[in-house]
Amino acid sequence: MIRVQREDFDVGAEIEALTRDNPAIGGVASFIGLVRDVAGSDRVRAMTLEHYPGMTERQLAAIDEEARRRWPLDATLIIHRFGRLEPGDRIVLVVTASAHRQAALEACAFLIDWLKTKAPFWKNEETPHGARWVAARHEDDAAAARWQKP
Amino acid sequence: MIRVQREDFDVGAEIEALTRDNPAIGGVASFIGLVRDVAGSDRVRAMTLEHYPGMTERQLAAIDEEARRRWPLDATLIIHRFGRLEPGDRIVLVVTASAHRQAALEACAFLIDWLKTKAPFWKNEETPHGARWVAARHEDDAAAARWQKP
Amino acid sequence: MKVLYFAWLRQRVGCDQEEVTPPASVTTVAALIDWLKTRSARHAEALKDSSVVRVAVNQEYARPGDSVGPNDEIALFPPVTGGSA
Amino acid sequence: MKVLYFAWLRQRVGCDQEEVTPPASVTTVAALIDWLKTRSARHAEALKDSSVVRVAVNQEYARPGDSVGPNDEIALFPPVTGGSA
Repeated sequence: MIRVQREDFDVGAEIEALTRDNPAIGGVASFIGLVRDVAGSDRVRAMTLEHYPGMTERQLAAIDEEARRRWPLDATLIIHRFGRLEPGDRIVLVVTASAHRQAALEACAFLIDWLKTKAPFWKNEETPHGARWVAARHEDDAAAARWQKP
Repeated sequence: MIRVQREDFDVGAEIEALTRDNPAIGGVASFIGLVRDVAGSDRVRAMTLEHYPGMTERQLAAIDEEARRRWPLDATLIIHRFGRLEPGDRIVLVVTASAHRQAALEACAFLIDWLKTKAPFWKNEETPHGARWVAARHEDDAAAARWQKP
Repeated sequence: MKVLYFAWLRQRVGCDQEEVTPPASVTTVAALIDWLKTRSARHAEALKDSSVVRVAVNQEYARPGDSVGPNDEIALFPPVTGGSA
Repeated sequence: MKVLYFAWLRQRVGCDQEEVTPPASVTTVAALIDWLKTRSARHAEALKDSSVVRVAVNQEYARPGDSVGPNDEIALFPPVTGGSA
């Protein structure tokens, strides 16, 4: 399941709703991304996440489908927020559920690595030096490339 | 933080309590283990988790310390239940928080793999053929061995 | 043809989206970007370094050689930076 | 010396824990297990396959050659099976 929204989400309730009434699930992995108060050596007062409505949902659905192709998953959830967020605020939630823990853990890492390089979101940080766009990091491409099939 | 308890836990509240007021945290990985309703080809009505009080806490604390040595973690939590549990019930929760997602994800996988081979818990399943002790699986040793340093 | 801009490309070009009608000879992503650069000094400046310009055609990632047509929705944006730290 | 049993080892031996006083010659984990086997037919049966018996001395994992003494807490149990699927 895919959701792109301005509103915050309730992690416990989302996980519960995703796994309830499916006693075949043995493991649930999740990842929550939070806004940090520093970027390099600068304080971050807030950030605004811009996105490309339509393409975002399409890319997240494609990433989700790819994970379900690679691992035997009983349930998946990706929620990504947009708009203005402050340090400590939740940005993204990825949840994967499977009969076995390894599938859940790997698929969760895969989803978060891939959405970081594929989902059309851009972060604009408010720092003491003014607002600036966050640059993509080479490490993120490398993290996503781990999942490339040979 | 380590907890061994008979009672259930609230995943959302635990994660919130662990990460609140630390805006240096950028990523929170978690894993929840649930009781499945099947084991091999048999239905499982319930299972009872026996443990070794004292040694359990000691081993979980050692595993937690090892994770903190290997990755830059801001917070960790391991909760493992004992007693009688039914399909769908939560067994274990592992949460790791770090400035960066990779450290959180890897440490979470490490903790769940290691506690499976190190923490003194034993599962007794109630099946239509009677009660039986779950046998350790070779795959679990292999999963834990991935984290062995050369 | 509709062209959308995001993030700093949007700010540098100075618009969210525009309806454009390139000449019939513009049939690829690369040709479209070259043509867009001729529209204004701001376009030229914003699009000068193609290594930091990503392109989507009808909401799917596209490469320089991919084709574009009059009814397509083209988006130009910098490398994405969603997710978490 | 206190000896604890867990899981099916506890069931086969027929007791949770017992206070034992092995002869002074019993100074290692391996020697202790051999001596425990002589206590009853149930002990002998429960401990016959040492490949599925794990040992902790004072709540730390121990190996056959590790030493044991009169004030130690020794635990015998099968391979652990906690965590999740």
